[in-house]
Amino acid sequence: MIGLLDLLILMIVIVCGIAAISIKDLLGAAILFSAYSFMMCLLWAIMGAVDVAFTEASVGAGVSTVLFVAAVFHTTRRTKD
Amino acid sequence: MRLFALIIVSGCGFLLIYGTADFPRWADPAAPACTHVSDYYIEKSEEQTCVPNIVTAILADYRGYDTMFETTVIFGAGVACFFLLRNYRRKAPEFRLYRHVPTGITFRIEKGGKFPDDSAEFKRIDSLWTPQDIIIETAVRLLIPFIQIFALYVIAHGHHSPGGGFQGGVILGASIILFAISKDLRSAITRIGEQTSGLLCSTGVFVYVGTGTLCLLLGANFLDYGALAGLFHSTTAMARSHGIMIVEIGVGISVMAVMVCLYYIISSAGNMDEGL
Amino acid sequence: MTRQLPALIIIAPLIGTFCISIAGWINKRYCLPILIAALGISLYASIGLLGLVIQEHGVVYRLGGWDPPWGILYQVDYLNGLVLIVIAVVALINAVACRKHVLEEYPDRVGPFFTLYSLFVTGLFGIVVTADAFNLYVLLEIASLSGYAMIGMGNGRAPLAGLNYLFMGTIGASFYLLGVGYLYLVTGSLNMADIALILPDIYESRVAMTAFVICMAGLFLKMALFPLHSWMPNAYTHGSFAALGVIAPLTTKVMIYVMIRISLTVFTPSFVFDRFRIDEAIVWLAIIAIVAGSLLALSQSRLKKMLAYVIVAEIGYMVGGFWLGNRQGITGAVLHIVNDAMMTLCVFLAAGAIAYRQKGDDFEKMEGLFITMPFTMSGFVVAALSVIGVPPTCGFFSKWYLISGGIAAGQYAFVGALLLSSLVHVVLFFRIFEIAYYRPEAGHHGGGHSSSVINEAPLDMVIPLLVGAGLLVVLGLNTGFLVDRVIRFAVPAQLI
Amino acid sequence: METIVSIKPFLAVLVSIAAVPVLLSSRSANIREGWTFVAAAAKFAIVASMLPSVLDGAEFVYTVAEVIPGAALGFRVDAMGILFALVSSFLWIVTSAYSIGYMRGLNEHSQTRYYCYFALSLSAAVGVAFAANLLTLYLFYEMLSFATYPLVTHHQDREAQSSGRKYLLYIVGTSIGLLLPAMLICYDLTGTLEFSNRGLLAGKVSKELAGLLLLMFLFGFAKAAVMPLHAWLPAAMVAPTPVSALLHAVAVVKVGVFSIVRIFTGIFGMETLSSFDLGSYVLFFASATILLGSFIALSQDGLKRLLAFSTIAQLSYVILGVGLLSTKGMIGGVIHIAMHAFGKITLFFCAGAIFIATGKKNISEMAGIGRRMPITMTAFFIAALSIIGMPPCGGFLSKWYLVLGAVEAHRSPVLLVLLFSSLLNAAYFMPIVYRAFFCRPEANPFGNEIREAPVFCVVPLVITAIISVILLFYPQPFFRLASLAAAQMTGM
Amino acid sequence: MDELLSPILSKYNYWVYITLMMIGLYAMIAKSNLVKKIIGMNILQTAVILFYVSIGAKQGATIPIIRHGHEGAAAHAVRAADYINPLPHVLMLTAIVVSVATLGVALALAIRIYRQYGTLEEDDIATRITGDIRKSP
Repeated sequence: MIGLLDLLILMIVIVCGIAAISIKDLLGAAILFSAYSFMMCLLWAIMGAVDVAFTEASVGAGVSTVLFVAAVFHTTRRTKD
Repeated sequence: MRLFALIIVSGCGFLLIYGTADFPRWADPAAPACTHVSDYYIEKSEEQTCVPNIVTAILADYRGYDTMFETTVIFGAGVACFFLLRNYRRKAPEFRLYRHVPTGITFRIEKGGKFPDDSAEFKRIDSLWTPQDIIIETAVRLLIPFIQIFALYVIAHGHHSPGGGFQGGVILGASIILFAISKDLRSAITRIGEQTSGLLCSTGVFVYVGTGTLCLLLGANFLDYGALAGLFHSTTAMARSHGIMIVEIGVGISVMAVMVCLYYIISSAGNMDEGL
Repeated sequence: MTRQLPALIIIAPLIGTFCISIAGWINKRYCLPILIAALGISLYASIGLLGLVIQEHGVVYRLGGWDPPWGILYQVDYLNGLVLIVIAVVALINAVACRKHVLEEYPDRVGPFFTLYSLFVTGLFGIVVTADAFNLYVLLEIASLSGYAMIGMGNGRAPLAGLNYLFMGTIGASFYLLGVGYLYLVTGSLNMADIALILPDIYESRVAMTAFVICMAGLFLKMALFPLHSWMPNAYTHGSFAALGVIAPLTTKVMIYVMIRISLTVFTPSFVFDRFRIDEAIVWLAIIAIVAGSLLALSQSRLKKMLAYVIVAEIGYMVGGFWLGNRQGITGAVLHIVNDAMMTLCVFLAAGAIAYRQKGDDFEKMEGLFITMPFTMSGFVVAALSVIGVPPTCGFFSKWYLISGGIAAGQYAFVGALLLSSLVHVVLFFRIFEIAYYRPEAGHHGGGHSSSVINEAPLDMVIPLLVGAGLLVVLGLNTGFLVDRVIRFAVPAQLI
Repeated sequence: METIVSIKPFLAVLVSIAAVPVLLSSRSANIREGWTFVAAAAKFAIVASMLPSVLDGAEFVYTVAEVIPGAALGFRVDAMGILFALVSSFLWIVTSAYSIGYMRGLNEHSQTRYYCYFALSLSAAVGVAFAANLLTLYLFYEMLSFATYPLVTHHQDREAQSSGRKYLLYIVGTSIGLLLPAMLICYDLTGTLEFSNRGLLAGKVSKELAGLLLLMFLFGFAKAAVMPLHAWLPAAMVAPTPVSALLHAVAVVKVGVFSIVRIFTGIFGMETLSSFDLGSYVLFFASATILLGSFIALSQDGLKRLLAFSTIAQLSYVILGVGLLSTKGMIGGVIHIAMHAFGKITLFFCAGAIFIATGKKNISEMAGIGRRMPITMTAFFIAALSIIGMPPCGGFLSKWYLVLGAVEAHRSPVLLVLLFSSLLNAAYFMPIVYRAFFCRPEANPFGNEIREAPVFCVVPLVITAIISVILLFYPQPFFRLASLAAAQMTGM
Repeated sequence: MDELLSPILSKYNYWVYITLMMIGLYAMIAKSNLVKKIIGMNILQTAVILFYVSIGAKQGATIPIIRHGHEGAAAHAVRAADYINPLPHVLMLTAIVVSVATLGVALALAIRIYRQYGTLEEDDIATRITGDIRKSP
């Protein structure tokens, strides 16, 4: 039943999104955001948007995360919210 | 602040939900979005451009103008980061770390002291240095060629399979970034220098715009690859397919260069010295 | 060749961008000439284009040779033909004027700056000339992205201001994109004219209404209409003059153009003004913007910041004038896009010249400037009179149309706000003139202005400023031509 | 009536603007002032060259640009306009001569700026005189406001600053706050702003709206210094005396009243005014201004301030004359522009001459000054007579026609106002003259030797004084012009 | 029951995108840490992309790459109903690129800010600035 998997992934996406903006560690936030992007790309793959999924996998989950990590590495991990 | 944010956010949410009520059923084949313009693409694209992957066809031809500016956006992002972060006249670091490869001893050479040049004997390492992991290094060295071949495949085969210039370019850039992470930034910069990447950025986009302008000079409209038929001695549709290929290559080059550039700049905070 | 003019407008600065970025690596001195040449070409193209439009009432250019709605279309009519020329002129004048600023503020990154500059102008050209709703978004992002970078590169609090600008701008652009998505969902098309054909059947549906609201919200955010203006004063205070000279005059005006384009071309006036009654509310918003902007400007002690709040008020003029929904008002709004771009350019050029000489733009730095920088100040005076709205400078005539539109619409609060803001502007600028006029050492007798103390800004700043100031008067005297031959056709016929 | 399309009016306006760069570029003071004279003479020549055909009832018309449909940037020269232009351009020559004496006598700073803005103000004044429509009139009116600011604040000290602020506040505030909206309402009602002798608003407005507009215009032109908007004029007396003389006796204030007359006749039209009985509003404010101004003048000690308040009072004579809505009253009002101009400028010249020669500003210090400066004080006496309205001076003529107009219009209160105000004028001028000539020698601080002001100062004031006498006996061409204007405006 | 549920369930993608959009917007407004704001910005953009992709979905259709039947290569006509609407995918490719470009610039600015003030919290920065202003005179 594809619909269930679909719903499951949607739930994960939302959870990852909320976690990414609420976790107190920026590095963790970056990683959670990449997980979010990866889930998102799965979702799109399911919806048949292969090119978009491909791009999101390479950009959102890949390069963006690297950039985030690099930025955090050069600034700070700690945050108040 | 939070309350204010909640009010705004819920306001937007209500507006959007209100609008959603009149949406057509999800994934409805009869929805206007799926019937008006897109059918034409699906039915005509292959005979007009000889590209089975409809997305590529639209991306690079029907809406090639969008894609040209999409590439320009990436280019602009590279230039902008360079513009914002790159600092040339920074003070020399007060000390440098060197590692004597055979013995594995790490030297800390203060300012003023004589820095040895990189050699088999001495090797400069970052100030935040984690001991190298032989496994990672080897694995990466083995992986990178395959990654790059795959990237080239994605660029070249974008006509028939998912992917295209952009994805391929990103993967190509990612391979270099991977290299830079596994070793260190300097050794990556020695491979692909700052100027090289900067030059590649603009050449990539220039290839795209140049193709379009070439069509214009050949008497057709801007980006009308059909005009290239004379050059390729082929049918208009085939010429379009070739034009798409050229353009995709340009996009690939540009995106690769920009990704590398972005990584260089951000990971070294503009110093181009010590990376991640 | 004339067939290809629309493409030329974009191609020239775009190719210029790459040439500049490469020239930046080779030799910095080539950057500015390339930029000026590229902008000159697009100025030539835009003027030719407007001529073409006046001849045959509209030019269409099919990119890639694809017919709409499948391909992307350029559509040049009277409205955007006019705005194109404005963009080209402003960008060119400022490009000539900004050299010294660039060399002073970031000597080691001349190449990147001019690359971004030309990219920014390209984006604006694209926004104005395109007839494709999504394409507009992409070009919007190009212009904004280079704008964020140019603003953020100033010194002091500039990066923070730039980042806030980036956040606000991204939210605005995303909203616009979402609105376009809604339109696509119900029409299945992205071409503006095509959407306009399909929409009337579904004006009842909530989707169309939501799409309109979201688009407008995003655009208001990007054009900094009063409650959403928070990003703008800081960005314009801390940005560098080289960037402000082109960003401050053009960004908001182009956004207002987009608002007019979306409301009149994608949606029809009948939908916007008759069926969907938010015009009253938005006019009131504009009134608040005018009053608040003027009053906030009074409380500033730095030239840049004061000018930023003046711009907030001016945005109120144009938005209000458009949403009055009658011919006079919309004519005034369109005319004010042209005039306000020119006068904002002039005041910022003058402020830049002053800041360059006096090392700062606080008011107390301006004492005795009428003696030391007579030419700069005379340019500044003309620009200020135009902002106040004194004939024969162009500011008066657009204000004239706006006010008569307000009277015709019976919207007397708007009229009152306009008059009030003019009075406040008198106070604002004459405060500066007084500071510059009463120099600390009064007296210094003996006939004639003593040329010994003259310490004028460099020529390549003063001459563009004076040219701009002259243009203000020329525009003012040619208002009749502009309105009769161009703007009259830009306003939809069914409006009276 | 024939209309001649000619660029002359535009030239008359431009010539002094064109003078500005020349003045700026001229190196030595003599060359500069030489050019000033050339410009002034040229202006006067151009204006005078139009006089004959205007006297024959012709009109010069020239349109520069059609800026707003129905409101071009254009010029029209009719009798009243050329009368005003003639007066101001002639007095510019005289005043330039005077300013040379004055500015050099006091060795003022930044004289070039002074002459430049002087030229600008003059072209603005002539522009107002020749304006063919309300928009053009507004344009030059504003130009005049901004061009005179540097002249008013010429001394650039605290006092100048505060009075400059007051000046701008009143003039610009009213013109943007009242004049502009009134103008726009007219445009909204009629779709054009061209002056027409029939009246633009004829039959287009209700009584209430017409009254409202009338008041908006009456106070919108604050340069006319109708009370309660008169306070800027005494404040503006900090300016150098030639400025006060030309601008605050002739150009600026006369521009105010001139514009008001234009509005009444060209925008409202006599029929409208009389049918709605709007004349009585005008008469009320004018009479109040006359009386109050004269009363305040009584209590002044500073000579220039006294002259300022006297000006405030005298200006309202013109408005009064028009407000009577009768031909003779109109003639009296219009010709009073000329008469008062010559008289008042003489008085200002005298004040300046006294200041140069003795440094005295207050009347109380001027006992016996007639012994020392007989020529100046004689001129002062003649001019004072002219202002009071006694023969053998021109002022008598205008007052006489005002009285006739009042009789013609059956407005007996106005007669009282005129009579009483003449008495008041006498009451504040005669003591000065008396104290100047007849006082006991021991109370005379100056001694008996004659020491006049520099010749550049004395000659002009003698000329103007003589002219103001001549004007009674040979009132041409002003009288002819005034009657022409009255005929055109009342449409008879 | 099913009739009541189906209109809601049938649009769950839209509900999800609205939720994500609200999350992102909330982060951008309420969070004081700049990197958090940037993450929120990306979530906002992804939400819009999700919306577009959901538009493109089509039941009973496959990915938009034309498959040739084994018999007669390009002979058979392509039926529009067989393939998912490709246009939103194209648009979203562009949107993703724009989002990563914006991300790069935003991070660069954030690093500059950190270099300048030594913190990424907006309120701390505000206190620093006011402190500087108080120090300067």
